Amino acid sequence: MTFNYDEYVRTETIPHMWCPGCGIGIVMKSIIRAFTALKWDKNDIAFVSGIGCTSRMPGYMDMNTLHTTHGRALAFATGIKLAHPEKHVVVVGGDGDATAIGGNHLIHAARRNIDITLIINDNAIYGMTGGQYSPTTPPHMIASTAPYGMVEPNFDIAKLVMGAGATYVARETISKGIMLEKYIKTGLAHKGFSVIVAESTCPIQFGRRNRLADPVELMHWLKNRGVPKTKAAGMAPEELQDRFVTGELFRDDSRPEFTEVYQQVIDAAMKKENK
Amino acid sequence: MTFNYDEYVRTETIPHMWCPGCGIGIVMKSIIRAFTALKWDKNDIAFVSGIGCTSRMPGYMDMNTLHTTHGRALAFATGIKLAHPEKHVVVVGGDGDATAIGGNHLIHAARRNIDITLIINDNAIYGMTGGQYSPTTPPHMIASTAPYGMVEPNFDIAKLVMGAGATYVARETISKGIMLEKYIKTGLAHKGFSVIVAESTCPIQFGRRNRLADPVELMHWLKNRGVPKTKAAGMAPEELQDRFVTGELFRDDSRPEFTEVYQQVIDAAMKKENK
Amino acid sequence: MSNRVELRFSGVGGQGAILAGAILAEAAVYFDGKYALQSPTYTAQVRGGATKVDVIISSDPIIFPQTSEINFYLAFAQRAYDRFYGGNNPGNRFFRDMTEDAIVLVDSDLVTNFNDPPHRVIKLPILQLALKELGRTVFSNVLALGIVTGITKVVSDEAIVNAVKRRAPRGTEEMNLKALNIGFNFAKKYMEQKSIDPVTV
Amino acid sequence: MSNRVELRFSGVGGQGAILAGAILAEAAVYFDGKYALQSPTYTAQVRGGATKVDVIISSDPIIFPQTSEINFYLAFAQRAYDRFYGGNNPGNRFFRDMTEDAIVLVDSDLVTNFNDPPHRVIKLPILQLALKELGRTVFSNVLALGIVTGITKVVSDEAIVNAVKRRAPRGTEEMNLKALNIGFNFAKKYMEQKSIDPVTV
Amino acid sequence: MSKRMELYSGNELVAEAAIAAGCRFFGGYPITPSSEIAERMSKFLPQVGGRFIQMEDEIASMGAIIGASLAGEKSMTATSGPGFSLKQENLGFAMIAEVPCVIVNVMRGGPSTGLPTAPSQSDVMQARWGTHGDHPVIALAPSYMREIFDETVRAFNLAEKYRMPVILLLDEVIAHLHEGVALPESDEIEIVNRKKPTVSREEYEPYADTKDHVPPMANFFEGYRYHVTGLSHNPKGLPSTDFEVVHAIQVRRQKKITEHLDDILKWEERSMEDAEIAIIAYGSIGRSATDAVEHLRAEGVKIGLFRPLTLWPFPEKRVAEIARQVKRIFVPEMNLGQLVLEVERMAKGDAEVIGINQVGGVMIRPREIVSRVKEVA
Amino acid sequence: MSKRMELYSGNELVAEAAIAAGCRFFGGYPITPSSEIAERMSKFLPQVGGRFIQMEDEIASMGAIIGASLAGEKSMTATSGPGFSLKQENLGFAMIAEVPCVIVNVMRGGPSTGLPTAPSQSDVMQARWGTHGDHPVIALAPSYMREIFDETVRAFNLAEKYRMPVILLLDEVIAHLHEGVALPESDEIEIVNRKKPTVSREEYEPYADTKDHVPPMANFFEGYRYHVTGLSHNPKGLPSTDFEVVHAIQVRRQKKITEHLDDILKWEERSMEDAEIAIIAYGSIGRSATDAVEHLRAEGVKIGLFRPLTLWPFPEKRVAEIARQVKRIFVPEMNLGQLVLEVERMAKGDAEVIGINQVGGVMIRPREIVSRVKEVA
Amino acid sequence: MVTAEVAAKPKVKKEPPVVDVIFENCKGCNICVDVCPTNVLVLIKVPNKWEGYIAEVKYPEKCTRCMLCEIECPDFAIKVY
Amino acid sequence: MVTAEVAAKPKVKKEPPVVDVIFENCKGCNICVDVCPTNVLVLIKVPNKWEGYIAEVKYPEKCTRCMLCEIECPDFAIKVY
Ligand SMILES: Cc1ncc(C[n+]2csc(CCOP(=O)(O)OP(=O)(O)O)c2C)c(N)n1
Ligand SMILES: Cc1ncc(C[n+]2csc(CCOP(=O)(O)OP(=O)(O)O)c2C)c(N)n1
Ligand code: SF4
Ligand code: SF4
Ligand code: SF4
Ligand code: SF4
Ligand code: SF4
Ligand code: SF4
Ligand SMILES: [Mg+2]
Ligand SMILES: [Mg+2]
Repeated sequence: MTFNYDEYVRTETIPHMWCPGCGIGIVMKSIIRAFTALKWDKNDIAFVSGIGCTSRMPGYMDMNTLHTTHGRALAFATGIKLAHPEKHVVVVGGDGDATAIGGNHLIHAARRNIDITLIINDNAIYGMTGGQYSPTTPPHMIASTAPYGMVEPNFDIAKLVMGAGATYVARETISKGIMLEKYIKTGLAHKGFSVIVAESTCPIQFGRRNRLADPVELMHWLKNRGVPKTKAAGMAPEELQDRFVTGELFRDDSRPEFTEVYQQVIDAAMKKENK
Repeated sequence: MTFNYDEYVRTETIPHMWCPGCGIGIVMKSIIRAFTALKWDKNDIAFVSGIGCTSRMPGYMDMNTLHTTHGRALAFATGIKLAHPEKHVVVVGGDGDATAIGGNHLIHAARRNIDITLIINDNAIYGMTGGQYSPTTPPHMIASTAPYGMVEPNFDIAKLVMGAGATYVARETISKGIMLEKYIKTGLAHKGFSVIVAESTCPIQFGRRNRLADPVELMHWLKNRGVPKTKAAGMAPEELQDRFVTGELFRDDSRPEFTEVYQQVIDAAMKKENK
Repeated sequence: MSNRVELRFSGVGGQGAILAGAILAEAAVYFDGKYALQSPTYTAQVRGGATKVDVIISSDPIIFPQTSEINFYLAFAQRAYDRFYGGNNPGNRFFRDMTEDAIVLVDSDLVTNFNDPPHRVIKLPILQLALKELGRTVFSNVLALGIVTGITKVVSDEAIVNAVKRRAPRGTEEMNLKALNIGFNFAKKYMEQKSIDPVTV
Repeated sequence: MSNRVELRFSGVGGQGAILAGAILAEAAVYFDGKYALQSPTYTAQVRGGATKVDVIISSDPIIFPQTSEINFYLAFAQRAYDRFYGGNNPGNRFFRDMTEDAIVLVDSDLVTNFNDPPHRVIKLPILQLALKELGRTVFSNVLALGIVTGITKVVSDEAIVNAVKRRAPRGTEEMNLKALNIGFNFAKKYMEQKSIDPVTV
Repeated sequence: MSKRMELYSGNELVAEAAIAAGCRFFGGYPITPSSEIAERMSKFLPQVGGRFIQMEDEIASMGAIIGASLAGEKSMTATSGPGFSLKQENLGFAMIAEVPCVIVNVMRGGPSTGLPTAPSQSDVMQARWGTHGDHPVIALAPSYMREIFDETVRAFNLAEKYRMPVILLLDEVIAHLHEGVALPESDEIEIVNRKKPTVSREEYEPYADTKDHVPPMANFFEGYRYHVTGLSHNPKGLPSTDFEVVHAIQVRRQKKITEHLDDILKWEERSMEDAEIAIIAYGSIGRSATDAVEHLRAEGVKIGLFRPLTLWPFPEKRVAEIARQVKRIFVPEMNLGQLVLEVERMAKGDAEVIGINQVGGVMIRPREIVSRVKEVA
Repeated sequence: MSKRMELYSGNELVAEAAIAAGCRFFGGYPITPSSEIAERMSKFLPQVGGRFIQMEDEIASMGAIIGASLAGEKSMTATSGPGFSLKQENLGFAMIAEVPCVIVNVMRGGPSTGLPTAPSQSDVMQARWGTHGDHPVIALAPSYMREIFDETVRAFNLAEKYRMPVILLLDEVIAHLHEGVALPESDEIEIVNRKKPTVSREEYEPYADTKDHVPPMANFFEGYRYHVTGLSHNPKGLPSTDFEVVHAIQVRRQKKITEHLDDILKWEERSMEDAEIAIIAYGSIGRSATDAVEHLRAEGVKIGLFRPLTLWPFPEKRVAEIARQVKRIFVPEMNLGQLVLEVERMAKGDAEVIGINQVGGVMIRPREIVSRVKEVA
Repeated sequence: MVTAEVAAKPKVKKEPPVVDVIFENCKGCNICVDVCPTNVLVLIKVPNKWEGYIAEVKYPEKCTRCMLCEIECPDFAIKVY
Repeated sequence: MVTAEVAAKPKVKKEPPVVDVIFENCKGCNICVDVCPTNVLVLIKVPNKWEGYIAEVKYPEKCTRCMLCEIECPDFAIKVY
């Protein structure tokens, strides 16, 4: 049966601005299905982003939406969450937003293990500004600032956030919307900082420069780069070169969540004060 | 036989500004011994820092020294290195400088695997500004902004930079100056981004608030928190809680170094142009 | 028409309106030795939506660099027309740009809705014409260039021919020049008619 | 001395000069109902080095909040003296601060070098005195407070006694008051002498 | 002053006043000479159920306080020059998105790291123009301890009333000074809270024009589910590139200031009635200037003081009047000449304007002002 | 113009000119409408042996170009409002440490994210006051394509000559315009390189006062091994808190500007000889104003144009003269009134100063200026 | 967007699947066509619609109601009932 | 700093160890005293020297020239020849 997205969408803003075949819409829909599955009240959700094509998502969502400055979504989100620990705070961002200019807030949100879910739409390019390379552009791919091919090594975002302290980490390509939804749902329900990397597509800025302008072709290319966790376990490092592992990559429910720990400080301080 | 530090020191600036018993001096001496061991010409070294007590080190060093803005040393250093790939670029920073405000430059320098060596003097506190907590302040310790004890989880800097892509990572406490020197020397010689974490002391701002004002007592406390890699391998995670692993923690010589790869771009582009 | 001529070409992605603008400006600068500028919309500005390019050509140095009295407007798509003709939308940033007697050329299959009809509009099924005569719609922008330059004479025929050649991908020169010629011919016929009625074709 | 009195206490870390300044200001504000301020150096400013605190006390609201005519200067250490007396160092930020007839009190064991000797200096082995009379040097700052207030009368005896009591860690009240009294007595003797020679003791 | 005096430093007073004004969120990053504000907030906020967080940098601190404010908390950050520079981008966000918050800048010697422990007044123009784009600004600069308390409270009130960030400028001198001060009883403190929408979600326009040009502000999680963006937007809050819409909303934002000058402007005047010379000074130098005026008056010089507590918006009208009254205006500042430019602009040649400027970390003393005034006279 | 014209966009010309001026390092972070500068540099720099790097953010880009400059390369970065705000802290570092470099700000609609693809001139005051502390500034604002080329070269030359960052202000209109332009031959381009020390390392004082107030600059790795810090420092470059030393060095830095105004200031005047009304305009609006003046002159209005290419330092003296000559000065700007404040300040009431302001992303057209002038006249 | 008519359609489970492309939303990206396991959909040319294409439900009878097309459509342009 | 006299000292290897504390540099932190395995050093009170202490070479004869004190002194204040 068809799924009703309208509950969480500002329907008057659709059709959205994203280019034909752009992967962001698929991610947005996965997020909405996860909200629906969890039966979250839209009044209780703050949906926050930075700047970029991906970051235009909050504008289409019918909840408390905040479209901040480039790279800073997690900082704003931290303020919201700390002010209202009982509410849901969800952040979306592009690869550039989340890991280039926003890299510091990413690792510190992970370190704090604050109960925010971050969904990264990783299209491996700066879509909005015209196809400059990002920290996740694969080696040798062409970008408007990498006319000779990408020379910088790229991040494995999952490894990065695990190293920083995130307690739930998953990755999936947009060709598997159902799995994406599942991981996002798990991440949302997880108490602590969770990161879901949606490996995504930008046919216009990434595809066109790399003979992958056709959204379908690009999606196939992307899908083939992903290797499910179980399969990857049996592969040699060379085989995994230029590919990424998908699935639920890390989970730790033992580490305390930041706002809960802070609440203990408040409780203790107030008790002491009132004595 | 006594070691001659003067070769690399602006002798007229000594005695230095650091408090009695402050660990920074021990780190500085280890760095100088490593330079000496490598016979590096001081004219060929750029020695760069951000802001903090640790970051005052360049002022005392007789080489090309640059004391930048808080947290940004690696960004400046990247410009220097790229402009002169054949020279040595070394960065020092405090834990706050390198991992709080400077966290983004840290992970991106690691990702690029640019041939810079970063030595972090981790005294687990903001020494210079009066003892506020840092991303490495251990749980429950008192700081001027953590009057109820540190509630934020702290970074394992080694894990963080490994997750980001650093290709040489080592850690040692300042109570083992000789090992520190050895790791720094190896890091300096390594082609790629290397990080040496010197676990250090700030008796004034960290010690005083935590009944560890006596430099010797504080150094013992610190030393006891370190666990050599080989020993740690056999320990349960709970036993390692609140402690840190020391030794050479990671090394990968296979990843190409950034400025070398970029040189290939130049060579190719110039050839093409001149054809 | 004064010495300074302002033109706007608009369409949706892939129709080549922006390229046509660039070629026209190049014809003026490189082959007629005139002053010219062109300012296109760019990806960060439009996302899979309508695009436009403004071209200004003059025999004197160009002082004010934006269009404010467009003499010729070409639209390849309704969405483009709505956004960049904009005579009926006061909030539109491109409002106030058209002269009263501007010539408007539209693809008559694709632009059918004129809320506030311009005075002089030429309706021609440009894409279909290109498809019919040349076998592919990709040449429709050059065909249109032929019409534009044929009518306005804003650049010499020689200049536009050279400019089109300069840009034509190898192997397509002939087809492109053919497209241009179809445009020229249409323009000639049109100008001979001399009547500039709302619906000319 | 005018209504407004300016004092500066200086020393090296751990000698309690800054605490003495705070106590003096508290005596004025909490127990004499006067206007007072104190501005200490702080860790970010000095690193294991010399520290100082400036205290201003007045019966009227204080307008200009910094010392500019210090009436009384106390130095517990040579490094502190050099830095904060500073009469001989034009680059010193605290230059120009002392009045011609300021009384300068130094620990005569610790401050021995006067490049540009002040007019009225009292040399007293304060730390040794505290050690001898009270068994510990930690009371030397309170002892000095007794001298300062005894000579300047900038706060009432009662006020300084209360202020010292207020700050004294539990169990040290008695010793602190004893220290204060030693200071009072010295001041009394000194004032009785009435001669305020460069070297008084 | 009826109440007993207590000794506080300026930084401590900022924290005291913030909590009294209802501040329940502080996001900061330590920097001399402002750190004691953060330190005190870290201790006292939890005691009143509020929250303190030390963020990873100043950019994040500024983001966090905006987030917390949108979520309904009165929030504050405190910093000094280098951190203030870093906060500029997000400060602009608070301006365009009209989010109330208070930013304290305890000024120290610049540029760059400069003189971290020495006072200055060299971020005054930055407070006006530091972020890109046209934007309204309120900046307050107290001189005395009690003023620090009152102006901090006022900063929160103005932020809430006009839905915008308010900048509180201190300098190292008054920040670190510990001085006796009599504080108001808590029931004497006027507290303003943001105006809430009274209409339904469907009708609510978070950026619509209103009589006072300040649209009511719903907090997150109160059911209004509106959109907040740093892009130019329409009254609903959704992105717009429509020329008229964008122009109109920009102009409305300016009107929040320009049409409430009487409420926002605050200054002290002394002996201005018959003055033939004026001194215009603020912050700690306002105290030097007061002393200088008293001294000169005692010598019979017809001099008066104009001491603005609101630096931005600049008290243009009153300064223009003063310029018509006096023949000469002195503007002592711990910088190379900043607010003096505004004085010059408003003087329109009616009075000679003379800056007294000093950098290098030393306060301008009364005697320096006195001698400069006499020198010129 | 002897040379054949070619079509370039303004952004492309900045890149062309930078490479012609000797720029061999670019550190940037993409942002509309400046990104094409980075894109072109990424392609062309390697072809001339130079280096391009896209840093993780604007703060890092600014840091990288300072580092590269200290290492001896002429360096540049390009950005727009939000990025310019982020660069402010490190821009201040370049100012205090006296490191030559060029910062391009292609202005778009602000504040905050604002109107990313629309033009504005609303960062003009930020260019002057954006970083904390007192600091000298040079900012240039070309109007025409050839000027973009020439002013970019001049920006590098001034940076090298005066050892300081130079800001080049474009706006989206001229940045994205592709226009025919005749460029100079490479041997027609004057190139200035930084003055090198001639003394030994022991004698070298990187921050000492000199006749022209610009101490010679050794590059890293040339054997001088000096110290560069953002702290206030002494002539040797070592940290100092000494009042006289710090004050003197601050004043010297200002003198680099104030004593070389003739060299730094540049403007164009049209029909000013007998003008009774003046228009002061810059950047793309300088072109609107020129058109308006021609139009009005044709109608017999005695109007003239003053078009500054150097915005900072502001051409104070000439503007004051103009104010004494004319009865009215119009200042059209794509902002809510920024440079007009400087004009007001210098007019000293001698001429009426009227701003023509428009925000919302649309250029002010000649006809709007014309009608405003007529309206008032 | 779900139009009024569509929303009103009976949602009984056992009815044969109905696949609906929302004209205004579809941008003709071809993804649904690609992902449909039974080739229910095709792309057709439509002038003046984004890049000039739109998805069309050509063989509705082949639909297995697997929902893949709906899930993978980036544009909220396809509904399967 | 190495004073002229110190630098002039002969650096012959087989001589008995000489331990030198540089008065101006030592801040009396006690680290050298703590790390010395043979208790060569002690801390003594000196008025007006940083916190009032300084290291003193009390039992030079016990020194094994292990260099630990030199390596761990943060202040360039100890030299072992
Ligand atoms: C401070 C600042 N710097 C740069 C920009 C320009 N900018 C906008 S979006 C963007 C990157 C977009 O890439 P990404 O985050 O991957 O998002 P995408 O568009 O690919 O979804 C950049 C560089 C900006 N808006 N603000
Ligand atoms: C932008 C900016 N923010 C804050 C500061 C203030 N500050 C100076 S050093 C420092 C932290 C010092 O801690 P760390 O980096 O650990 O160095 P340490 O002093 O402990 O060696 C801070 C916050 C600054 N100088 N600049
Ligand atoms: S530019 Fe790329 S990321 Fe942005 S909307 Fe278009 S396809 Fe998507
Ligand atoms: S404050 Fe701490 S880190 Fe800084 S010099 Fe003193 S002991 Fe060392
Ligand atoms: S539901 Fe499945 S079978 Fe039916 S049209 Fe969609 S993809 Fe094809
Ligand atoms: S996936 Fe959606 S947008 Fe793409 S062609 Fe199919 S229905 Fe249209
Ligand atoms: S060299 Fe070794 S044995 Fe000798 S004094 Fe030093 S620590 Fe002691
Ligand atoms: S370790 Fe060095 S500074 Fe510390 S007491 Fe010993 S010699 Fe002195
Ligand atoms: Mg992206
Ligand atoms: Mg530290």
